[in-house]
Amino acid sequence: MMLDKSILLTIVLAPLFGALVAGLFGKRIGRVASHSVTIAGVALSCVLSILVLYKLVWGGAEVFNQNIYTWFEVGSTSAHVGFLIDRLTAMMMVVVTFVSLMVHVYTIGYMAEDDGYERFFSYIALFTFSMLMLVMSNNFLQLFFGWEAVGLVSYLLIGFWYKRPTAIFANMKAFIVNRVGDFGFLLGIAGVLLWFGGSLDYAAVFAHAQDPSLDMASRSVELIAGHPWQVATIVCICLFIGAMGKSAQVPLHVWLPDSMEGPTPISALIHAATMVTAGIFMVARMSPLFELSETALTFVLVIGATTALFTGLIGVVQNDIKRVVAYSTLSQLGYMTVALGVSAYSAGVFHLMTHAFFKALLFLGAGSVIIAMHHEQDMRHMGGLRKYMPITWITMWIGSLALAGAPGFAGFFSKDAIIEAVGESHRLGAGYAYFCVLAGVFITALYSFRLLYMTFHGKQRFVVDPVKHHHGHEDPEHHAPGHLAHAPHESPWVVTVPLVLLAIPSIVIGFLTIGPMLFGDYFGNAIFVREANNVIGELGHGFHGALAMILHGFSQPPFWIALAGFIVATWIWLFNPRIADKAENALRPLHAVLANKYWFDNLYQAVFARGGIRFGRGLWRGSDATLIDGAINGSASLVDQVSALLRRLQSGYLYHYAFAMILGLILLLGGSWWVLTRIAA
Amino acid sequence: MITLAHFLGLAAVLLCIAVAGFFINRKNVIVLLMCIELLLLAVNTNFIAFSRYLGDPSGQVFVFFILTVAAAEAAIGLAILVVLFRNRATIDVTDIDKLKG
Amino acid sequence: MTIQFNPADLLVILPELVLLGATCAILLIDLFLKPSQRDITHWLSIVAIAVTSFLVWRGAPEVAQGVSAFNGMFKHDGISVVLKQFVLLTTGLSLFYARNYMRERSLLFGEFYLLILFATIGMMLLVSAGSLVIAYLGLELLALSSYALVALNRNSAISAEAAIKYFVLGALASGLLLYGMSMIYGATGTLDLAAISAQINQVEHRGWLAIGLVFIVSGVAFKLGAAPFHMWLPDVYHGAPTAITVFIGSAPKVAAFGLLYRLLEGGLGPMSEHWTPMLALLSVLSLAVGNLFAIAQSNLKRMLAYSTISHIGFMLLGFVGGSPAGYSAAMFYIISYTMTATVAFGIIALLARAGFECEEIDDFKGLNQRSPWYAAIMGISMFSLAGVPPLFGFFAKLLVLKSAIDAGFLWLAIVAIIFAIIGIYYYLRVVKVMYFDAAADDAAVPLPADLPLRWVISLNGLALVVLGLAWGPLFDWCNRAFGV
Amino acid sequence: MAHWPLLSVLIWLPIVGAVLVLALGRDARVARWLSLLVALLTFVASLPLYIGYEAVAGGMQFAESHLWIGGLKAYYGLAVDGISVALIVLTTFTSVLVIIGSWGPINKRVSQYMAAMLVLEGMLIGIFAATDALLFYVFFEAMLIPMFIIIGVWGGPRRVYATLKFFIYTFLGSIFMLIALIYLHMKTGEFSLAAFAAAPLSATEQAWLFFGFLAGFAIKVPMWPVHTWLPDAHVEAPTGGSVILAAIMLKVGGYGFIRFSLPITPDASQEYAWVVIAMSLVAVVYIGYVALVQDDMKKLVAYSSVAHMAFVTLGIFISLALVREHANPDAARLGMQGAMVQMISHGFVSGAMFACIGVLYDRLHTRMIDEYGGVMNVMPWFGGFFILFSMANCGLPGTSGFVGEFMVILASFQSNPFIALVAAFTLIIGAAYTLWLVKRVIFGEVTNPKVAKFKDLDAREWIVLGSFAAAVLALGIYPKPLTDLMDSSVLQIVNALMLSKA
Repeated sequence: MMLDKSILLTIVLAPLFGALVAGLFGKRIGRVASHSVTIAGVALSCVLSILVLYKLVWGGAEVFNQNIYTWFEVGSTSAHVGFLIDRLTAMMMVVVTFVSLMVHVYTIGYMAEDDGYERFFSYIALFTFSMLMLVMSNNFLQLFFGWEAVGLVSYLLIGFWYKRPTAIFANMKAFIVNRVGDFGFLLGIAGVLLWFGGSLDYAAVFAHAQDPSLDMASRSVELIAGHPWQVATIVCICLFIGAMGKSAQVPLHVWLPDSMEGPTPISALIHAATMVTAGIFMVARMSPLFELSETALTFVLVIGATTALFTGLIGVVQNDIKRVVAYSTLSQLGYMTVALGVSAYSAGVFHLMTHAFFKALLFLGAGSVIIAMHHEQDMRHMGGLRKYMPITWITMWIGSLALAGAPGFAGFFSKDAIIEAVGESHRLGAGYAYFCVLAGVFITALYSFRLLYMTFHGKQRFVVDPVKHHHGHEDPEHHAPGHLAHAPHESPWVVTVPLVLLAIPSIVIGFLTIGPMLFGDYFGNAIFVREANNVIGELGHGFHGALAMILHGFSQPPFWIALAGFIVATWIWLFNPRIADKAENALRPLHAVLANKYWFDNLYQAVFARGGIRFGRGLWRGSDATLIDGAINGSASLVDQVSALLRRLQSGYLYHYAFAMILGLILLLGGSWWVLTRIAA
Repeated sequence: MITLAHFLGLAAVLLCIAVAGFFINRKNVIVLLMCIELLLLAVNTNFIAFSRYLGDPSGQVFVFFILTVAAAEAAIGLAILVVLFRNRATIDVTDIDKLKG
Repeated sequence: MTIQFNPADLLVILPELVLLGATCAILLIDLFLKPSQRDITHWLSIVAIAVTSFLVWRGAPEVAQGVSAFNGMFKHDGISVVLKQFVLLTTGLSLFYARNYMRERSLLFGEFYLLILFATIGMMLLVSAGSLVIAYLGLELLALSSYALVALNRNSAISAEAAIKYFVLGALASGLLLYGMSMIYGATGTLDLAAISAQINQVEHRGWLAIGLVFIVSGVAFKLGAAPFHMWLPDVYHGAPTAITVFIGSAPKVAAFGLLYRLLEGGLGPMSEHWTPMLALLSVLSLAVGNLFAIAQSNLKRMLAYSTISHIGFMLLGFVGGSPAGYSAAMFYIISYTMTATVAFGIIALLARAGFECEEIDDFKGLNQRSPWYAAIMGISMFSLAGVPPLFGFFAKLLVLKSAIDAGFLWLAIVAIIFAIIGIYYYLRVVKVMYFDAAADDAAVPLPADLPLRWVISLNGLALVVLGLAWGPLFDWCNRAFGV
Repeated sequence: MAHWPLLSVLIWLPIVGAVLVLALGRDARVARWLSLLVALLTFVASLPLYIGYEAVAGGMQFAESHLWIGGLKAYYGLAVDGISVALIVLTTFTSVLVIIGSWGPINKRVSQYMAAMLVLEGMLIGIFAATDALLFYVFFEAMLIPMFIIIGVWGGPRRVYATLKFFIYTFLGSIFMLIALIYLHMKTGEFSLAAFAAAPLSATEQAWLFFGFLAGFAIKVPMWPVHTWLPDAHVEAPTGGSVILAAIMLKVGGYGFIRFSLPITPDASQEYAWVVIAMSLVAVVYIGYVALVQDDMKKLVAYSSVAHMAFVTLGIFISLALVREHANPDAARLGMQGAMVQMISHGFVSGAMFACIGVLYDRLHTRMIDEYGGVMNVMPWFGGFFILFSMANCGLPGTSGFVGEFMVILASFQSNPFIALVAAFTLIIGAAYTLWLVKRVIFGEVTNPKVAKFKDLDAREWIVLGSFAAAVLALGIYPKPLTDLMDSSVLQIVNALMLSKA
C-alpha cells in the first residue's frame, strides 16, 4: 500500500494556506477568522499526520519516497522538492503538528490582548509548514530550505514584539548564530554532493554511503597536501555544525536563552519542542553517514555531553522562569546529542519525542504563570501560586517530574535509555559523556524543583495593589516588579486544555512507546547503525518491558542521583530559602561564572560583534576610503596639481612661445640626427 | 672661391640670428617684424644659392613669390600692430601678456 | 622640363576659379551695400560656397584616379575632393554661426566674408598642392586672412594681442617651413612634390633632407597646433571673437591635414621612417599638453583650444603608421573633430549676446533648464569630443587607435587612451555644469531670432549622432580617397 | 523564429519612445504615461523572446545581421541565447517597475528622466543582444551617458563627485577593453564574437587580452578592489537610477566575462582564474565587513551588491577551473548556472532593496540609518516587504537569493573546499549586515517623530514592491524554468571551454 501523495501535500500546505490567509488578510478578516483558519489548517495536518503514522505502523504502508517537482536540473546535478515518509518522519510529523496544534489553541488565550494577534497566528502556522517541509524532505536541498525557513520564522517570532530592544537584539543574534551553523551545514551538503555519488537525494546518498564496494568509510582526501582526512568525517562534522546551530549546542548555544524574548507559546513550540530538535532529527536521519566516521561521532558525543552538563548548571542560577526552562532545554538537547554520539540514534529521537511533550508543557505552564502574573517572569516575585492556579500547578509538576526522569514518566524512559547507552558505549569520550549525563541528572532535578518551589510554593512574594497599577496588562514594561493590579487567577480554558492534553503524553508516552521505538523494529531502515556501534541493541538484551524497566530504574544510579537533586532542591528552596542566598555569597566566584553564562556572550560580543565592526570599520576607512579611494582621488588631484603647475608654462609672453617652438625644433633635429646615425649604422 | 656651402652657411647664420631675435628680444614688436624679414631673407638666400648651383630657375621663381608674400605679410603685421597700439598704447613685448595660462 | 599651358587645366581648377570670381564679385557688390543689407553678402557667400561645393562634387567622379594640372603643380584627387568638401562645409557652417554674433557686436563687415572666402580659396589650394610653391601660397593666403580675421574686432585689446601673437609666431613658422622647403629643394633640385618623392632615394645629401624634413614638420606642426608648436593656439582661440574662433578652429584644421599629407606623404613619403617617430613624439606631447592644460581652464574657448591640441595628437596617431589606412583614419578623425568643434564653438557663439560672451564654463550653468535643446546639442558635442559612443568622435578615435595598433604602436595607443581618460574629465565638467548645476539667474535666455542659425546648428549637432550610428559611408569615402 | 526583427524592435522601441517622450512630454503627466506605455510595450514585446526561444535547441536564435561598417567588417549583428534572453527579460521587467516607481518622486524635468531611463533600457538590451563586438562596445559605453545624466541631474548632494567617479572609472576600464577588441580585429579582420572565439591566439596574446577584458568587466561588475565607484554612485543616484544600476548595469560585467573572456581567451582565463577567484573571495569577506559598518542604507546595500556580484565572478571562473583542472563539466555547468541565476536574482533582490530604500527616502529625505527605527510600527506592509527582501539578500532558501549562491558554493566545493568555505562565509556576514539593517530601521520603537507620521505604501509602491516580491519568490521556489532556459547555452559555453586555443 502506498501513501497518498495528496494527503501528504495537504499536510504541508494546509498550515501554509492558513498562514497566508492570516498573514495577508488578517486585519481584514479579524481575529476569530484568523485563528480559526490557522487552527483548522494545523488541525487538519495533525489529523492527517496521525493517519499517516497509523498507516505506516499498522496499515502496512510502504515508505513513501517521491519527488513532487524538480527545483532545478543542471547536468547531472538535480534538486527536487519531494517527500520521504518513513516512520521516523511520521513520528516527527505527529509531534510537530500535535504540539503546534496545542500551541495554537493556547495562543488564543495567551495573546488575547496583543495587537499582533493575527500576525502571530500567521507566523506559527508558517512555522508548522516550514518544520513539516524540513522533516518530510527526501533530499538535502529541501532539508536546508526547511532548516532556514524555520530559522526565519523563529527570527520573526523572537522579534515578535519588535518594539523591545532586547527582542530585536535576540532575534538577530539567533539568526546569525544559526547562520554560523548553516554555514557548516551548507558545506556539508556540498561535501555530500561531491563525495557521495553526486546526488542530493537521501536515498542515493545513503545507498552510496552503504555500498560495500565503495568502502566510503576509508575514503580520504588531502585537502591540505600530506594530511589525508576521511571524507565522511569532514562531511559529518560540517553537517553537525549545522545541527549545533539549530539545536543550540555549545558553543553555538548562546542564542537559545535570548530567544525567550519571544512570546511564550513559541518558546514552547519552536525553542523547546520542535525547531531546536531539528538538528537531532537531522543527525538521526543522516545516521548512514555518521556511522562511517568514528571521529565525527566522538565530536558529536563530546559536544553533546558538554552541553548537557554545563548549560544545565546555568539553569540553577536563573531567576527568570522562562530562562530556567530554556537552559533546561539546552541541557536536554545535549542529552539527545549525546545519544547520537554513541550511535543510539533511536534513543536520541525517542528523547526528542518525549521531551517535545513535557517541555512544551513546561513552557506553556510557565506561560500560564506569566499570564497570571501579568507578564512578570521573575521567580523572585512569585511563590505560593499553587492555590491560585491549580491546573497549571499540577501540570507543571507532571512536566517537571517527566523532565527530572521520575520513574514511569515519559522522560524517565528516554533519559535512562540514553544514560545506559552511554554507559554501554566504548567510543572515545564516552567516559566523559557518562560523567556529564549523570551529573546532569542531579542538576536537572535541582533546577526543575527549584522552579516549582519558587513559583508555586512557599511564601507569596508579590503584592496585589489594585489602585496604583490600574493600567494593567498591556503595559508589561512599566509596572514595578512584584506589584500586581489584581490577584492572579487560573488561566482560561484555551490555556489549560492544552496543558492537560500535553500532560497526558508527558506521563504515558514513554511507557507506551519505549518498547517498539527503542528496542523494537519501529524505525526499520530509517535509522542505520553499524553492528559494532549498536549500543541500543546491547541494551535491548536486558529490556523486558516498560514496567520491568521502571522497577529496574529504582536500582540504577540515575534515580538516586535525581532523588538527591530533588532532596537538595526541596531542602533549600522549599524549606530554607535563605540558604540559597548564603550559598550564592559563599560561592561567589562560581555563581559569577554561571550567572555570566561562562562569559560566552561577552566573548562573542567582544570578538565577533564589536571586533567585526571594528574590523569592518578598519577596512572601510583604512582600505576602501584611504587606500583605494585615496589612490583614485590622489591621482585625480595629482593631475589637477600638475595641470595647475603646467599652465604657468603658458606664460603669455611671445618670446616664451617662440622659444618653445625653437626647443621643439631642436628636439626634432636631435631626434632626426639620432635616426640618421642609426640608419647609417 | 665662394662655394654653395658658404651661402648655406650665411643663410643658416641669418636664420639663427632671426630666430634668436624672436626670443631674445623683449622690447619691441617692430623688432619681431624685422626678424621675420631676416628669416625670409635667409630662406631666399638659400633658394637662390640652390637655384644657381642646380641650374634650375624655379627656385628663383619661388623667391619672387616669397618676396611678394612677405610684403603682404608686413602690411598685415603692421596693421595688427596699429590695432594693438590703439588698444594698449604700447608695443612692448613684455606687456602683451593678457592671454595666458 | 618645359612649361606648357593647357587650357583643359582650367577645368580642373574650375571650383577654385569660380570661388575666386565669386569672391571678387562679392567684394565689389559689398562696396555698394549698406550695413543693414549685409545679409545679401552673407547669402551670396553661402551661395558661392555651395556652388563651389557642387562643382567639386561634379568633378569628383573624374578625379577618382587623380588628375593634375599645370604641370603637376595642382593635384586634384579623391583626397582633395573630400578635404575640399569638408573645408567648404565647415566654412559654410561658420558663416551661419557667425552672423548673429558679429552683427550684435557691429562687426559684420563685408571684410569678414571676404577674408573667410579668401582663406577658403587658400585652403582649397593647399589641399590640392602638387608643388612646394602652391603649398606655400595656399598656406599664406589662409594665414594672412586668418591674422586679419582675428584682429577684426579693432576695439578689443585681447583680440589685438591674439592677432599679434598669431601673426608673429605664424610668420616664424612660415619661415621655418620655407627654410625646410629650401633645403629639400636644394637636395632634390625640384619643387614638385611628386618629383621630390621620386628622387629622394637618389639624394646624396641626406643631411639636407633631414634638416629640411625637420623644418617642414615644425612648420606644419605649427599650423596644426601640435605641441610644442601649439603655444599660439589657446591664446588665439581665446582672444579671437568667438565667431572667428568657430572658423579658425575648424576648416583650417582640415586644410592643415591636407598640407601634412601632401608634404610628408606626397613629397617625403620615402622618408617615412624619419618622420613617423617625429610625429609619434609630437603626438605624445600634444596629447599630454592638450589634456593636462585643458583641465585647469575655466574659459570654455580656451579649454576647447587645448582640447584641439589633444585631438591633433590623436589625429597624428593615424599618421605614425605611414600607411594609407592610417591616413584614411586620420582624415576621418580630422573631419570628425572639425564637425564636432564647430558645434561646440557654434553654441558658444549662439548663446553669446551683446555684452555677454558666454565663454566661461560657468556661463553654461543650468543651460538644461533654460534651453534643453541647446544643452543637449552641446552635450552631444562634448561626449563626441570625449569619444563616447555612439557619437561620431568615438569612431574616429577607434579608427586612429586601430591604425596605430596595426602599425605596431601599441604603446602609443595606450598613452593616448590614458590621456583620453584625463580628457574626459573636462568635457564632463561642461556637461555637469549644464545639467547638474542650477542657473545663476532663472531668466530665460533670449534666443537669437536667427532661424537659419538655429536650424543649422541643430542639424550639425544631430549629424554627430547620425554619423555615429552610420559612419560607414564616410569611412568608405575616406578609404576610397586613399585607395584602401 | 519570428519573421520580424524582434531584437531590433526591443532595442529601438524604447529609444524611439524616449524621443517621443522628450518631444511630447512637456506635461509631466503625459511624459509619465507615455513612458510607462513604452516600457510596458517593450516588456510585452520581450515576452515572445522568452516564449519563442527554443531552450532545448539552445544556441543563438532570433539572429539579425546587417553589414554596418563595410570597411571594418563590422556588423549590426543581434542574436540571443538563453542567457541573453533571461537578462533581456530582466531588463524589460525592471524598467517597467522603475518607471512606475519614479512616478511621484521625480517631479522636475520628468520627460528627460523618463527618456533617459528608456534610452538606457534600449542600450542595455542592445548589450545583451549584440553579437558583434563593436556593436556591443558601443552600447556598453553609450549607456554611461544616460546614467551619468540620471545620477547627475536627479541625484543627491555629492552627485558631481559620484558621477565623475562613476563615469571616468568605468570608462577607464572599458577603454582598455577597446584596445583588446582592436587587437582582435587586427587578428581576425572582423568584429564578430564568433570569429574572435575561433581565432587562434598564443598564450601571451591571450594573457594581454584577458587583462584588457578584465579591466573592462571587473570595474563594471564591480569586483574588489575596483568597486569604490559603486557605493558613491548608488548613494547619490535617485531611486530609479539605483535600481537600474544594481539590477541590470552590474550584470553587464558578468555577462561580458561569459561572452568575451571565456570564449576568446580560455587559456589565459584558466591561467589567471585564480586572480579572479581570489578577488571574488576577498570581496565576499572584505566587502561583507565593510557593509556591516555603513550608516547609510544605500551604501550598505551597494556594498552588499559588490559582495553578491562576487558570486557571479566566482561561479564563472570556478567553472573554468572545474573544466580544465578537474575535468568536471557537470560541476562547471552548475557553477556557471549558479553565476547566471545569481545575476538574475541579484537583479530582483538588489532592485527591490533599492526600491525599498527609495520608499523610505521619499518620506524622510535621508538615507541615514540612525534617523529611522521602528518603521514597522507605522508601515507594517512595507516592513513585511523589507524583511522579505532582506531575507532574499542574505540568501534565504525559498527566495531567489539562495539559488545562485547555493549552486556556486556547491560547484566551488568541487573545485576546492576551501574556496567554498570562504564563499559560504557570506551566509554569516550577509545575514549580519542585512539583519542589523533591518533591526535598526524596521524594528524598535519609533524614535524620530517624523517617522511616526509615515503613511504605509501607496498603490504605486505596492505594485513595484509586490512585483519584485513575486519575482523573488517565484525564482526561489521554482527556479527550473530559468535554469532550463539557460541550460543548453551554458552547456555550449562549458563545452567550448574544454578546447584550448593556444
